[in-house]
Amino acid sequence: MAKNTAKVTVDGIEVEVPNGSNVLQACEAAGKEVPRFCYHERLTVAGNCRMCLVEIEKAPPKPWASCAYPVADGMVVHTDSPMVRAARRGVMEFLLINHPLDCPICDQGGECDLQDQAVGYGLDHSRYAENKRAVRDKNLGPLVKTTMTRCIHCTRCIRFSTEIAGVAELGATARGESMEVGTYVERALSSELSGNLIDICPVGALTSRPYAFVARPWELKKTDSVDVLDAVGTNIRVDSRGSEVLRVLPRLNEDVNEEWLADKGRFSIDGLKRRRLDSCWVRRAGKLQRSSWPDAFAAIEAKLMGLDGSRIGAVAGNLADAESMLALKDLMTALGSTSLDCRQDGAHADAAQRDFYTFNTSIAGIETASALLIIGSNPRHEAPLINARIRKRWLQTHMPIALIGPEANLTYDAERIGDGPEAIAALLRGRHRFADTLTKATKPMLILGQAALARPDGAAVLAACWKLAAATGMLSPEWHGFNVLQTAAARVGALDLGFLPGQGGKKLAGMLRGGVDVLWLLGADEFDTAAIGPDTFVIYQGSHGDRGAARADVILPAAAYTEKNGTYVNTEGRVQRGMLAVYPPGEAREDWKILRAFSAYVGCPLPYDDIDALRARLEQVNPVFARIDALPRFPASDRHGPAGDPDCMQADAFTPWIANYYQTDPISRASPTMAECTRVHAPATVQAAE
Amino acid sequence: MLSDQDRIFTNLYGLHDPFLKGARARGAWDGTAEILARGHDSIVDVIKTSGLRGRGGAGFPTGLKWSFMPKEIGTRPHYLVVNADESEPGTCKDRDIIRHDPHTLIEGCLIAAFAMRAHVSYIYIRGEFYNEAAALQRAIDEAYAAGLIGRDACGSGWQFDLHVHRGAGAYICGEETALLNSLEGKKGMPRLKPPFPAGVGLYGCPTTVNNVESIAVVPTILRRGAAWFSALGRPKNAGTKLFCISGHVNKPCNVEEELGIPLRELIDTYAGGVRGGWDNLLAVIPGGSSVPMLPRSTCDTVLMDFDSLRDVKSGLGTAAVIVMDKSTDIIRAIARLSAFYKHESCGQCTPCREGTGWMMRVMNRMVEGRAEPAEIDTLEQVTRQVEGHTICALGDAAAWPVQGLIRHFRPVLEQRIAQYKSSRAAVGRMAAE
Amino acid sequence: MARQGAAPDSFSFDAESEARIAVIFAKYPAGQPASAMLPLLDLAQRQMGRVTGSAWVPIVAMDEIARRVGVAPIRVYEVATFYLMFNTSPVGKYHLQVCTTTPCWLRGSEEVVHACRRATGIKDWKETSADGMFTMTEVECLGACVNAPVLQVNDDFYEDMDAESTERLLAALKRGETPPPGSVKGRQTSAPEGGPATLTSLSFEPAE
Amino acid sequence: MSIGTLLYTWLHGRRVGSDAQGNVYYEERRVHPRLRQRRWVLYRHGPVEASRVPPEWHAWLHYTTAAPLPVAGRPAWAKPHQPNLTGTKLAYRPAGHDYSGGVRARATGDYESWTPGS
Repeated sequence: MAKNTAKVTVDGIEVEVPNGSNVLQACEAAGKEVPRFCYHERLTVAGNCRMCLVEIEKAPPKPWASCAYPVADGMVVHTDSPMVRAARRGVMEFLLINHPLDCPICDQGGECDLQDQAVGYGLDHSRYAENKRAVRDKNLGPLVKTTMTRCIHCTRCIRFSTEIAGVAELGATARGESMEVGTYVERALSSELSGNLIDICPVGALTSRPYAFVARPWELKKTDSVDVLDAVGTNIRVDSRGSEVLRVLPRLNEDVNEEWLADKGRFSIDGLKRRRLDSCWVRRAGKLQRSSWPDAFAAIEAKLMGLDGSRIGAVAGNLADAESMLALKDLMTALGSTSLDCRQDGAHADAAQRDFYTFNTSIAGIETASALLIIGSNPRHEAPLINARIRKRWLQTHMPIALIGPEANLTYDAERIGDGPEAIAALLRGRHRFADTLTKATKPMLILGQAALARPDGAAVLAACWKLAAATGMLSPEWHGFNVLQTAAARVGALDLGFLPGQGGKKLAGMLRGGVDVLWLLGADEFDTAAIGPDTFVIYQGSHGDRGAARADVILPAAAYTEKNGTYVNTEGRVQRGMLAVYPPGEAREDWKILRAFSAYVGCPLPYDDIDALRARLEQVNPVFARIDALPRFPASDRHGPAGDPDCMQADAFTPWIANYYQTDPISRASPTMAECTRVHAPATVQAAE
Repeated sequence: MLSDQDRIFTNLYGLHDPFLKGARARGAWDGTAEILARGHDSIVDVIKTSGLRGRGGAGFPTGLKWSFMPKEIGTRPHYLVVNADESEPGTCKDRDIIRHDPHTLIEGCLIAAFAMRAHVSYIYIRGEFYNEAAALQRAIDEAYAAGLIGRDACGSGWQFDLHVHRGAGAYICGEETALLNSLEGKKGMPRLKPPFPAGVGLYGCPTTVNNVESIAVVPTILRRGAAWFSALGRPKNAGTKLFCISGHVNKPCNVEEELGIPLRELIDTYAGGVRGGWDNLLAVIPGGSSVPMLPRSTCDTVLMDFDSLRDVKSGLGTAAVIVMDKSTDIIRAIARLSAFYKHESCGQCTPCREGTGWMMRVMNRMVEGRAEPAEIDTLEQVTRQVEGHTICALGDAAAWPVQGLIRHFRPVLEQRIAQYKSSRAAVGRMAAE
Repeated sequence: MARQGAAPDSFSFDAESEARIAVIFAKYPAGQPASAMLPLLDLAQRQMGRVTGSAWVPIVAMDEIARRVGVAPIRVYEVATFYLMFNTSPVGKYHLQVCTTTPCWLRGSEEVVHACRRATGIKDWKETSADGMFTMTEVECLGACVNAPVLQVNDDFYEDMDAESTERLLAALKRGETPPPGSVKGRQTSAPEGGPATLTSLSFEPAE
Repeated sequence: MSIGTLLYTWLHGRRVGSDAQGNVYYEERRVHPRLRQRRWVLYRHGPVEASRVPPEWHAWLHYTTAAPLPVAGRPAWAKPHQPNLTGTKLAYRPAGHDYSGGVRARATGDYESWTPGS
């Protein structure tokens, strides 16, 4: 049997690496650091920076680019011989001769690969006495700032946009010294992942436009957190200085986001500084007036006095953390209300079984799928990183992908086989050949979008899709191919907590138009507030002044996601925690503390005094909350599907779920950067809004 | 002196009809079917024993190169690509083959492709050779019409298709992997090796890239035998070669001669001697711009073949002899070559992209003498930093002429610098007075 | 179509080009249409030259080619700017490409350059003369070094040039004549001046 | 101004002059062979505060000049001497300081709070 590993000796250290690895990987396995610029683990090998040169015994006696040299059994590699050092010094000198060395005014300063490696391999002076090259800056849109004179032509950005983002818009035009990286036609990049170009650029050629000249990396406090602007649950690092969040960077998590972050999560943070609710407001004689916490609580208490629990309702917003939702639920229970809802969009959800509302294949699991059916969803806008995973799998295997729903450019080939439920019905009846494709595939999966569930016949669609999944072999003990793609970061957590109408409780639709007398909105802005009955007393607890606050009778200022310790459950059902990076502004407080304080004010104190006690209560309500970062796996079962009659599907076509990727929640709507992106990429929605 | 009967390119100057009728009269397409009948591997063996070395510059044994191709056609088809992207300064031999003897090339393509089990072959011709490409296309059309190539080439049962692909003005496409990229419709940027084209080449399939001349001599070798070919020239440097003699000679010309002919004899016999006599010779670049030059002293005795020229730290390259007499500003001649390499660098890898520009700029100052003597050493080091650190050989090619200049003409460089300094000093004194 | 030198708003291949396109695509294996990129760029440039009198490739043409060969437009922009023969800005009716690389320089290409400048009034490389007739480009080795210096006018090589023959050639072009390409000294291609010294002993019977 | 100082001034001091604020400057009458004559000031009409000494007298007091600088020669653009006002009601406070209205230019850490109707 052929060995599938190779034994490589790196500087006297023997390592076993899989066949097909390159020498650079072998060096890393041996713990030897090899400098590099163009090489990136997730991109194809370019081998053009020539920084990773090593000496290989028995190969022709010259330095070889380790990133592009395949390992062979018995290979002997030297990473620190005089020849290697001289070669790297030479390459470094070449990289620097036309580099402007404007580090003092460069935003990459302090986290620049070129700076770091120049310490190891740079000369102490320049021998280049000629004029340096200057390159005109390129327009890549409102997010990425370019200083192309600093470019070292590693082509990482070109490879990223072509391979990962799937928008081949960047290229290197002209040749030789005149080679320039850009779009040639000076157009903004049409990608939801363009911010990653900033991370991937090893020098200061591509930097963040909103973050330009704002801070140095060593000034920043780094806090681990979770992105809540979509339901992917991207692991992020919040960089803050003082009371201000300055930037957000992705953290490495192979299971969720690899090392990427979607643009909305990265760039909407300037929305955290606008339209902030920083004091209580109470409506008196029709006008909102600034007030204090006791006054606000008193106003609410006065309204609640003697009110029957059935006349009280609560709605959780899309960005809410699990702790505050549980606190609100407990408070409502204490007040005798069962009218709870977390679905402002009216999407149907069946909380009977967890795999009825989660992404069961898991995001990393997409990489083993062999066929995909997308129903009523545009993953590129609803979850750009999940879309990137699908593209990654598609690039590897060209797996068949079909789409039921509105036309979409998904960055991979997806056959559009229908635009509404009748296509699902056709597949169920085996009337479409894609049903065959799914059945024959070893690991078929389907993704069910919110656009297919937020309809009057949502239950029927959900049941039909489950039935289709069962019929095409997506549900087996080893493989769970049924996926619901959530778009709200709070949704899965809310469903896990049962933030749904209880016995005799009302859905959101029932609470509107006078269905309740008191409505507590926990950051809920994504529904038509005009439909709230004129006599309904609205309490808005949230961080941003948006639709909800404008309608509220009492406003309780609360913390945004960077300002509180919170637990979020992503669309996979993965429980993750974000940490407090900065304190909430002004009088604003963490959400659960507000609810706890109010409960004490009205004389029914919630049974937890600190976050640990609250989290213990979370675990008690649903044990999944005990397993942070882990993905609880439920064996797929087709014993019984979600409630609903597949035959009740209506004929209406699915509609696009997100009109404008850049503005979907109070934070991104408050963000000037996102407004600029909207102006550039989705001008139609700007007009519509006006 | 090689006799006319032993010359392979009998219509080098276009005195006769280059097309099928004339070509047949000169012996082309004679017994091609029988040659093919010898079988794939025996053809490779003949080429191996003939000692033919690649005529494109590197001098790699052609037969050995062919033998790297897989012995059976697997799931991927094989390709033969002929490199007619002749752009090396000083070289203009392939152009004559293409416009005057296209059928030798076409026949060579068929035999070579058959030997390597390729059904399709592309001739990548440089874009500037528009008229030459048209002539070649006409010859190919003739060959198709005559059944010499096509579905049943020469009645051998072997299907063979030959296409001309025009380049578009990039010296780097003469590098075999850059050529393959260009043929695939990409930028002509050399690929990383390994994998080599014999494993992963055109469209990811096994591919061999050969120079026009290497392919065009194949039919004659097979007709006249490996022994005939290897008897010509010197040991390990067998056969005849097209030499291009340009620069300061009385009669610049192309000529076919045996490898190993003395340089002086080549110039005196065929090119009418150096302008102003042999004593007026300053230096010779013996193999196209990419090889280091030879000073006068070496030129007297050196033989024109791969190994003799390697022994004097130069190379045969494409056998393009560029002669410079004593009127030449040698620094400027090499500075112009530095500008050439800067212009033709593809920009993919760092040392070449940045180094060629650096070399050019320093060389341009050296032409004036506007430099410090210590900068000569810096320049030398820069060439060493480029050499051997790049993806393809263009970096080496850019470094060598400058190294040759410094090796042989360092005093001239120093003198130029001193001259500039004294002229500046004189200007300074005048200004002061 | 637009007048010479203006960037057109749209581009489509005409019937003459379409006929060539079919031949070009047939050369390459199925699934490799991108190989046709260079030929199509050349074709577009020739069509522009034929129709507007200025042989160059506007961005709209590159977009059309991207569509035809099935790649992203940026890949075509990259290729079009990489290769020297594709003009990404308008050129004159006659594109004078003067080789100034060492072998031509040794034989006096500077004279040719100066003669071109004198005759056309062009001051710098890549410049087009006021009458829109000529554009001068400095090119690297054209591969006709034994016939140096070489001046390429559109597709034709004029060899063994000097100042006087350059001026004669440009005057003829201005008159609308196209002198026969090749050596202006009347040399037999790459043979030495005064006739071949080798291959003279051979004579060939025409085959049947 | 202690009794001791007054007594010393009366016994040993020779009045040299006074400045615009009325501070009086003295030097020792006795001339020491190798020591400098002592110079001092008695503050009038205000607190004992070193910054009340104007530059003309400051130079003399610190032996920079032999005689106080002439007040008449002051350039036209020179403002009258003002003592250090820090800690007093008249102290300088930048715009945005709570005592000067609290209105300041936007800074990076600021956020924009929501008000109804915005």
